[in-house]
Amino acid sequence: MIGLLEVAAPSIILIISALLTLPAVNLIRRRYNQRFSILLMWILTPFILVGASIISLAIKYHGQSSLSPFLRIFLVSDDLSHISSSFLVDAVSIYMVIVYFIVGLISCIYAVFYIGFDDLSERYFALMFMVLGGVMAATFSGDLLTLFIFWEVSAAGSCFLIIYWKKPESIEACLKYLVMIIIASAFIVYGLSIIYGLVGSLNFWTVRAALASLTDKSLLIVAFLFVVCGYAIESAVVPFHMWLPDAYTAAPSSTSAFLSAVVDQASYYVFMRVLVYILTPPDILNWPFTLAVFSALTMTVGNLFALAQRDVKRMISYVCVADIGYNLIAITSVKPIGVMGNLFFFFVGGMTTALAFMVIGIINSLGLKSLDDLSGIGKIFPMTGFALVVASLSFSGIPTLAGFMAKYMVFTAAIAADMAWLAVIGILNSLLQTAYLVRLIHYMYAKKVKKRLGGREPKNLLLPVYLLVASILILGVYPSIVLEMIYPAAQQLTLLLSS
Amino acid sequence: MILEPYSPWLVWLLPLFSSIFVPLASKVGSKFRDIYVVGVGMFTLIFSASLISMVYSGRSVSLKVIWVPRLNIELGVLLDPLSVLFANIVSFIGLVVLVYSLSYMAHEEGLTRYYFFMLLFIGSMIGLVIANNLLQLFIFWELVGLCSYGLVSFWHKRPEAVKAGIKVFLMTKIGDVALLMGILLLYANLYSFSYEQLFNRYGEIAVPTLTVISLLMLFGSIVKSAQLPLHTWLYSAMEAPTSVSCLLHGATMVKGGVYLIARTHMVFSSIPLWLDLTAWIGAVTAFVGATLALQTSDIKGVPAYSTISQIGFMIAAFGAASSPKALGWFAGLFHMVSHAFFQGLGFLAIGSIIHQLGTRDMKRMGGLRSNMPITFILSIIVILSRSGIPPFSSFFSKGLIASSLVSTGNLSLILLIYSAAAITFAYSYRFLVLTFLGEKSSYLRRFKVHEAPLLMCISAGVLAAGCIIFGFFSVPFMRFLGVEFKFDPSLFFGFESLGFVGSLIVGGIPIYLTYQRRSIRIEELKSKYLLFMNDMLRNGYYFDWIYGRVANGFFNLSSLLRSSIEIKVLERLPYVVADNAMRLARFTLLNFDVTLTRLTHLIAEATAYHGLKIRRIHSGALPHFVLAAALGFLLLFILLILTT
Amino acid sequence: MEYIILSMTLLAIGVYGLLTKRNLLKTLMSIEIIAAAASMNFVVFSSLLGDRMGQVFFILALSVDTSITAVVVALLLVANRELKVSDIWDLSKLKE
Amino acid sequence: MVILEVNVDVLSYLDALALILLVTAFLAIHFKNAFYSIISFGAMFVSLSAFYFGLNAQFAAVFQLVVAVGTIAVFFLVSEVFTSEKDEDETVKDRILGVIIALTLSIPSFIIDLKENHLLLSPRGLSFPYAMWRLRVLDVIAQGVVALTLALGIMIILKRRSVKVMGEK
Repeated sequence: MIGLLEVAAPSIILIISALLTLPAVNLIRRRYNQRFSILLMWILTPFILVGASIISLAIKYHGQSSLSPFLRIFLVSDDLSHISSSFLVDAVSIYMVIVYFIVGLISCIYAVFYIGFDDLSERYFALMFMVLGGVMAATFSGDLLTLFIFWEVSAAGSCFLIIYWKKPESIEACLKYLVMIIIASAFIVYGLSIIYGLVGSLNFWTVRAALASLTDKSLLIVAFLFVVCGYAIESAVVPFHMWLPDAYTAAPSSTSAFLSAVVDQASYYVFMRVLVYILTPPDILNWPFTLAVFSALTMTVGNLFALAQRDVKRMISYVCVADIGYNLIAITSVKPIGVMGNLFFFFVGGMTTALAFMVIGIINSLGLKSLDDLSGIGKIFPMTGFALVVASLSFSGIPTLAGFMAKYMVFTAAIAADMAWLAVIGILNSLLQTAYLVRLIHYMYAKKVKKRLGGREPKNLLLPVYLLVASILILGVYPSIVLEMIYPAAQQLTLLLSS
Repeated sequence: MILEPYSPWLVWLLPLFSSIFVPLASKVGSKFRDIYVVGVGMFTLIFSASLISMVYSGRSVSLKVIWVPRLNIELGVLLDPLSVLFANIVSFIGLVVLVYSLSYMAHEEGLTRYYFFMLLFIGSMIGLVIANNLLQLFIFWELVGLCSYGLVSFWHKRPEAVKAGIKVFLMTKIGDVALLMGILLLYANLYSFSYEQLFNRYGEIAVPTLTVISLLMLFGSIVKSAQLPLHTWLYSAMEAPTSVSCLLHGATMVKGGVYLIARTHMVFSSIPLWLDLTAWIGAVTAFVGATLALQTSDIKGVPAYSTISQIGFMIAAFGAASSPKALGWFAGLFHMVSHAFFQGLGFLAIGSIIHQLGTRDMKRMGGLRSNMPITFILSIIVILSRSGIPPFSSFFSKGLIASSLVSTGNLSLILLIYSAAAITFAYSYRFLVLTFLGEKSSYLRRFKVHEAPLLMCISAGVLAAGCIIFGFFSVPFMRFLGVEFKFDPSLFFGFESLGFVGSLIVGGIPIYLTYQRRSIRIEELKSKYLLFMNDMLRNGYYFDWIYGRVANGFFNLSSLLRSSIEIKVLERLPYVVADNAMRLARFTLLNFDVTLTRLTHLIAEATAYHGLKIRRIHSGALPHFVLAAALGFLLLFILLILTT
Repeated sequence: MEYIILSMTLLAIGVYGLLTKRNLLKTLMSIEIIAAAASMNFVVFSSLLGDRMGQVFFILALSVDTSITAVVVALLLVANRELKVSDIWDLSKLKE
Repeated sequence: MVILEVNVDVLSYLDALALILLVTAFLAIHFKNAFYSIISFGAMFVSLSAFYFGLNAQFAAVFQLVVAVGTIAVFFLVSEVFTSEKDEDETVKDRILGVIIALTLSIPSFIIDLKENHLLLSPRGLSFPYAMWRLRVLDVIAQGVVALTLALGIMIILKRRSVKVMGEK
């Protein structure tokens, strides 16, 4: 039987190591002469522990033969359990935690080399652990309020990661981000309070059961409206998206990579979890069409704005915006294939955006920012250029790269849900996406070099980059590795919808 | 045969995976790499040849393994005469071109990349034709597009080449999107991608839906095959090395669309609209392509536009075949094979010329006959074969196309095809006169021209042999494809095919007069009588111009959207909507004849005019974020209320 | 139950302040009002249902919002110090 | 609805408090003078707290008051910094726009059907400490994690920058 401690173990380990990181990094800085290898070892140690705990949890979960695949772990297991804090373990949450682990690990390695021994770097790494721990706890939480509070941990933590270098624009971006987050959390709290008024509890299953038997839906609509708006702001659905390009552009690239890989994907997950799993199946409140409209809007606006950008980092930020549009397609389908597409897209989208941001971090560190600056980069820095090419081709869904399979699943999900128009918009959008990404490649390889570039490709930064490149290539050819993990998770949705 | 269980898989997996090891082989040495590459090509040909016996006389075999079990995505091969035919063509021409490149590309940089893409292309092209489901077809469809992009911009230091690569990639991508939509729509109705299911169950789909699907897939095919109206990419693709042009843009890749039409003919021939459209697109393209070839002064433009035109012939033939496996279907495929031979040969011969002269401008050539006798003979074969003069293969195939078109009884189609045939001879003849006959140009006198290297001549000679003898194999070929109609040898010598030969004289005489005898002055002709025509042709019927405008408009729209959403709508519209509308109206009234570009300028001006105000109420300000969020909230609310 | 309207009006006042006021202090106030309004329903429902749980939820939710507001205060101070900004509209350098 | 009937006699003063609440909130936003604005803001919080008392929610009231005291203290401290010399030149259009947006936000409240009875799952007489420290202790810990994160991060914001930034030449 899986206990409370086992579920919380990854987060606990991460939070404790976050606290230990402060003295440890200081020590490495003073005693060991700023040795990167020791720093890297220190960062990897908690990851090994977390990995072990996640693996043992996954083995235990998949090995058990209990009645329900949805494992509810209550803090108090008497008749008051439904109002106590609780955790929820199912195949989806375990999969997501594995995803955060892998992508988070790679972006942390990148951050070690990218941030290095700055004068506050111990706090940077500690906050990274904190955010990761918060995200993992939020993923496992089985109660709307617990989910909300743990989610705020990561949201608040990411604001410090964004502002880290304290350039003027990052202060501004961080302020905007934070204010939007507060509005979002206020909206969510408002929605939750109405749900509390309707149900008397915030536990996932209690809420679900109670809302299903609700006769009058006007209050539910209001609650839904506020909760969805709140989470839409956090996951940057158009037109709630405006903070995202600012924040990701102004943040250090390691932060952008980390946030787009972990926090962004987690926000989509929360969106999916709250909508599909808890807040009413579509036959109670007909939300899929509404969200489909938003999905189309998000894709189109994200891609159009990306097309118009001159700054590469901002362009990739808008790709992140477009990504949530593709994710929303799958969410709105409310079909197992949609959930599969979603879960696959979380992984692949996270990896690809992280890859793009990492490469842009390398390019930025050479003093290049705009599309014009990138002219001829591909020839001078072949390794960096190739990685960016892989990222762009994966974004635009070229087969044998992971992005193709992800998009394919998402579009089939839309068709399976009788929303062929959405799939058509999606496909047209990927044409648009190809246009600007090919333009990026064009600049990298076709144009003449603008300025004389000193410096060489930083080899250590390329290590995490190529880890990601390899996994994108492998997943493109052989997606079954991940799909085998996803499949049971997606099948649970049918259990859920039938009950 | 011993290869039988493996060859259906190895025939495409071998080149695909071998491509990955090309860099490794290059590390060993350039000799080793050459041997490696040719060896792979050879084995691919052996494998594909071993497939012929399995499918003779119309048998078909389907094999599959499960690729992604959870999504029911299968990886399979469908061996039937059609796919094996295409696979053989690809591997054969592929091998010839690989051998040719050994000599042609010998002194280039970046050969690792070149051979990588070539092998990848051969593998994915065979994968495309041999796939047993539409999804797999689409994957390879994209991959050959990617290879095309990589090979067209092979000389990445030349900006034109890279620009052309992007143009090719994006334009074909438009077709890919249509194809993907069609495939997904099909999936939405049948819940399966496999051809088997499609052929057996297409009756279940409602006719309007099937029509939409057929049109989408037709659009995908014609873009890949460079048919009107999106044919312009093929000429841009000529920036590639000539060997690449031969393989991808002459003999094989552009046949992807032909393959898809031939493959789905059985399903879609029940739709009259699809048939008519196919026939018309084919015939019009055949005509337009031929006229474009007549005008070009680029030596590679001739086979490029010729390819466009000849594929038009094939597609017109498919459109003329009203039932599956009718005469037109066979004629189209027959012509496809003979076209692969003569167009491949045409490109290789031209490659030899470019290799020797270093220029692509035909106006600077002339009198090459004495210096390059072998190439001259090869070119003669190309021209005779392309024009459809007996006994070359194209005579038989074009004759069949003509008879199948005549059987439809549509007079305008027949006229188009006949005039296209006439012009075909005209431009081929013109090409011959300009390059080989006549006096040497001043450009050529400056250096001594040699015959092309032996290896290049041999590989081109193989194709020439194909041109000559293939025509006599029409009966076994027909039996191989399993076409069931009564064969009548007089078909080849009936009125229709002889009419073709007759039309050649019509096309040949003016060229003879203008270019060889020079009794008609070309400049005079152009400037006086054919001014309009000349303008049209020189600009390629303005297709590229139009696409440029469309693309520009799109970019303008996107920047307009950006400026209008970020700067206009969200901040200014609520505040100064009246003011702005007035200003815009005044501007528009003042400049009544403004084009789209002008309008964008105006908006930019107006924005600059208001710059001072805008600075106070920037976009990117926090209140706008809140405002946008509030609007989103409202939209969400309205939609929810409407749908609940 | 009319108090839902009350809390929603309070929320609207907060959003109104955020939209129209330029002073950073007013921005802060608006945020506080929004936070207070959002969690208000918990208390109202707790009282109506006679359930103490609502107050617990209220305290938890409000404290999250308030503590994040504290960070906003710090950020605004820094923005004021380093960017010399006293008007929320001036914080708009980031745009394309 | 039982509680509501018990409170019928106090309903009027609750309504008055609600009115005061709205007015003070609006004034806090509206006043140009920072001092008045903060005073009004404080009044809003006090009336909110009183409102909670009226609803029999003593714990919430006390907590709200504590938060209010802290917030107002902070506001007094920072008000000097944030008060700009420029006057606010907001236009009528600005205001109308703001009102419209605010109104749209409150539209949902008009469609709510208030006559519905709702279910109640938790038992009455649940003691507050038990609920807080036993049932929701996880959330309290999570709350602590939020505070910890903020404590970790606040240094990053407040520390003056001396190190040169990567990517800037």
